[in-house]
Amino acid sequence: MSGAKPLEIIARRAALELQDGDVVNLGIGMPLLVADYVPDDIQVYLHTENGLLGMGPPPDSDHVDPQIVNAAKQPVTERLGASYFDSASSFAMIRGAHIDVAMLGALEVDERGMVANWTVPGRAVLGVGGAMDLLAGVGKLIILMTHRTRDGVPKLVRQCRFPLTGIRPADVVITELAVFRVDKDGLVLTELQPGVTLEQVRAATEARFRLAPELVAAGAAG
Amino acid sequence: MSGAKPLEIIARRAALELQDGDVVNLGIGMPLLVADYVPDDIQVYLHTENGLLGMGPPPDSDHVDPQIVNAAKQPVTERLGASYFDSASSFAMIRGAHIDVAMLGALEVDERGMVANWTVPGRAVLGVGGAMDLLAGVGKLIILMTHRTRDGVPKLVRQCRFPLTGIRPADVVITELAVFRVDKDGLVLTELQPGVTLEQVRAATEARFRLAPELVAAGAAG
Amino acid sequence: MGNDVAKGKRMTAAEALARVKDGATIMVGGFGLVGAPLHLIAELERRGVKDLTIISNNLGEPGVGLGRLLQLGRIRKAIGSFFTSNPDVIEAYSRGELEVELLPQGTLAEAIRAGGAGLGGFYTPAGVGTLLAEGKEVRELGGALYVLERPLRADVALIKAHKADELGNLVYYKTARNFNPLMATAARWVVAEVDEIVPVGMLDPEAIVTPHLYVDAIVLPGQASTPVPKEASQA
Amino acid sequence: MGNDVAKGKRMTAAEALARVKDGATIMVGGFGLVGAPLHLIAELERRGVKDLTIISNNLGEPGVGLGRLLQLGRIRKAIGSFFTSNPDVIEAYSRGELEVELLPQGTLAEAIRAGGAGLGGFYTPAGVGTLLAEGKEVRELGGALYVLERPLRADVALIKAHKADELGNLVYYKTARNFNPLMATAARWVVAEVDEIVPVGMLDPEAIVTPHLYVDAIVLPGQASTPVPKEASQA
Repeated sequence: MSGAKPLEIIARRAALELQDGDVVNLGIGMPLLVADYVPDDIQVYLHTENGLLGMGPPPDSDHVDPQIVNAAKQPVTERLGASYFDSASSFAMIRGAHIDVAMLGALEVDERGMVANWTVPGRAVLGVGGAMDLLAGVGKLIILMTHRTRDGVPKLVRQCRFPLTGIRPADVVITELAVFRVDKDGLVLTELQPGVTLEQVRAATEARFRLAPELVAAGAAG
Repeated sequence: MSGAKPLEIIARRAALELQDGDVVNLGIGMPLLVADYVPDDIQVYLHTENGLLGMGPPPDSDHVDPQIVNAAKQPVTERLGASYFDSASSFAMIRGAHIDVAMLGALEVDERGMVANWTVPGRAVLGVGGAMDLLAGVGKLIILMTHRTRDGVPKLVRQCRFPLTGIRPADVVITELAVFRVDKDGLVLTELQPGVTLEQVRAATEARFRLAPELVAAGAAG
Repeated sequence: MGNDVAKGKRMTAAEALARVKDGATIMVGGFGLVGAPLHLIAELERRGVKDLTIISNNLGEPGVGLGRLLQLGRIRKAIGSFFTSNPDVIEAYSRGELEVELLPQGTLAEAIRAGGAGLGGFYTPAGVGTLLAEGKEVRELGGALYVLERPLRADVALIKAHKADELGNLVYYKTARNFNPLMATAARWVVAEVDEIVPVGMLDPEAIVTPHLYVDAIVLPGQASTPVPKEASQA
Repeated sequence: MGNDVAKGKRMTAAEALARVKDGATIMVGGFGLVGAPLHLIAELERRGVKDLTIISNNLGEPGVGLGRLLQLGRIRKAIGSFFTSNPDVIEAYSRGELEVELLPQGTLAEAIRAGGAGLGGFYTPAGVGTLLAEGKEVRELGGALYVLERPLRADVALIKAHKADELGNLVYYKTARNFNPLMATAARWVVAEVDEIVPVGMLDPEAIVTPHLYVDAIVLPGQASTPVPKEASQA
């Protein structure tokens, strides 16, 4: 493992999933970091569910417009070609699969790729935001999360203990240790982050997963 | 009966149903004439379901913009304060009861106030337009029609022979002979057009109807 | 449905909210405080109405906007999508003083739109298989599962727009638009707090977001003839 | 979902419609001929595709717009709200050459919107108790009766807008807007015929009606590199 921080490793790798022309929703929190790592040779368009397509980076402190915010209510900017719309129109884009990619955080992902990212058991259910709409609707669902909790508990689990966000599985899960794709049979480990061994991933993962052919060929299984 | 044409009598009387500030949909055909008779001292706002609030009169031939049309696809104009919107937004206004008054033509109205105004029996059903949405949704539904067909057949009938446009009754029916209101028990004759006698109305009407108290008091029943 | 008054939609906040009674269901625009009608909320506070059901994405921040009404105990029930950003909501809920109905954000928006559009309900994929679908009809349509959601309507909607013309046509500003145009369609009495009122004809007919038929009252806070008490004006 | 191509959405009509195959379901904007993409329809004719299902409010006029495709026998089925203005539809239907699915105009609009918005269906009061509700689920919700209507989607949408920017953001012109913005959301491949293409940044972000994510191809007819045959260009 390199000296980079886990979140930076995750965001950097996640940015490589983007293709030229993609319309992308980065949810709130850590995935917003991905915007800083989008390769220079591609153009992506950021959608924020509170009603803006064409979101730009946070403004410097002299140019804050408090009425231009992202889904986390933080000030952002507007890029050339941006447009504003109401919340029903914004979620029509989301549910209707007009957003190519969403990158969301998660509390847990199970071995079928099911995602829990909106609440914890036993606590009053008082907030969900756009999590369920995004999960149900976007074209490609990429989950970004640390491989374990701060207490070292694996977040890739056999079955989620936390309430699910929906019945649609993630397409890709990216952690600071590895990249998994999800197919109809569940998680497939496709890539180890630089310097990470398969043993490290196994030790940090509760969910069962298969190895992608390219990883086997590269000898990771050894 | 005065020397005025039936359609003019109907349109002139219908205009008196309008109140200052009303948003009004005049459908297609004869009710469009009502716009010519709106009293000078009130302001109404015409909605046309193809996507315009604030419709003005037809342009003179030098000022036709073929892309500003009414629901009958005839050229119209735009008044100050007008707005344009898509068809879903336009019908949201209609179904959501945001249109105060619709004035529509009809083939038949039955004695409960049910309306048949979109197709005839036995013919292929190939056109409905906005008739059913308007009937189901507008605030006040006023039907304008001649009292009988050209062949002298009453159009206010016991039960419609023509397919119904919906299950919502008209609020008011205006013909060249009389004005009826509809309450939970059915048609109530509230007014005779100038020069028309109750006997003339009875002779031209198949539907059963009651007399409004004011008509009885005025001696029309004699 | 601002149809009973052709002219004279311009009012003070006090006039516009005179009809709001205890127990009213009120939609309040805004995403957090962005696009929230803060002056109208302050007037609600001043009027002292209580037992309110509030339909809004959030309940403001502690002591600010709707959060102020919450602190004062005026809100009986909240319908929205994200209340955890205001710790007072969690407290009031856990003390049993606040009822909460939580909807996915897209469902909240769509339900308000459906209320305004005269629809009886709609099927959405959001929430299927989750705690938020419990007790709701889930149905397979065209090979996928959907939850039946019902329209939302209110007695009053308090919204924030950027500009109004004298007829009540509205345009919005940036991401302050959010739920405001939807709520304008879904209440019996719709009050718009605006930054500016312009003469009829000054708004581009192609760019009007809320046509005037949806708006009953326009309030320009700077012109309020009713003094707002100090503690409220901090909101 | 014009997402696979960041740039280069500008195409000739021939390029934009190259993927349209026999048997395709195609949404076509317009209210009658107002806001109908006549150049794209002419290109459909030129391509000779047949067995089409057309979703459009009308089928043009005799020999004009979609009416031309009908005369040529290219349309197998029409889904819309008002076909009686074109006598050719009545004839083709009575000869058994055309299948027709009729919807109330508001239901047609809402069904297209639902298709674009990822909804599984909606309940509308329009049509309850009529011939058009026969065979459909009718249900009481909140004390009133509603018909369940299903979303509409298409392989291709052909729409007419006024201006596009190079990204594909669109604005419309007057009552030529009608079904066009809705259809832009509800097809796998969306082609916009426009009067003008402007640089990115020239359209007001508050006034854009169709954000670029809905648009796959922009066609400026004057710049078509493909010659249109004479009989088609009359449309």
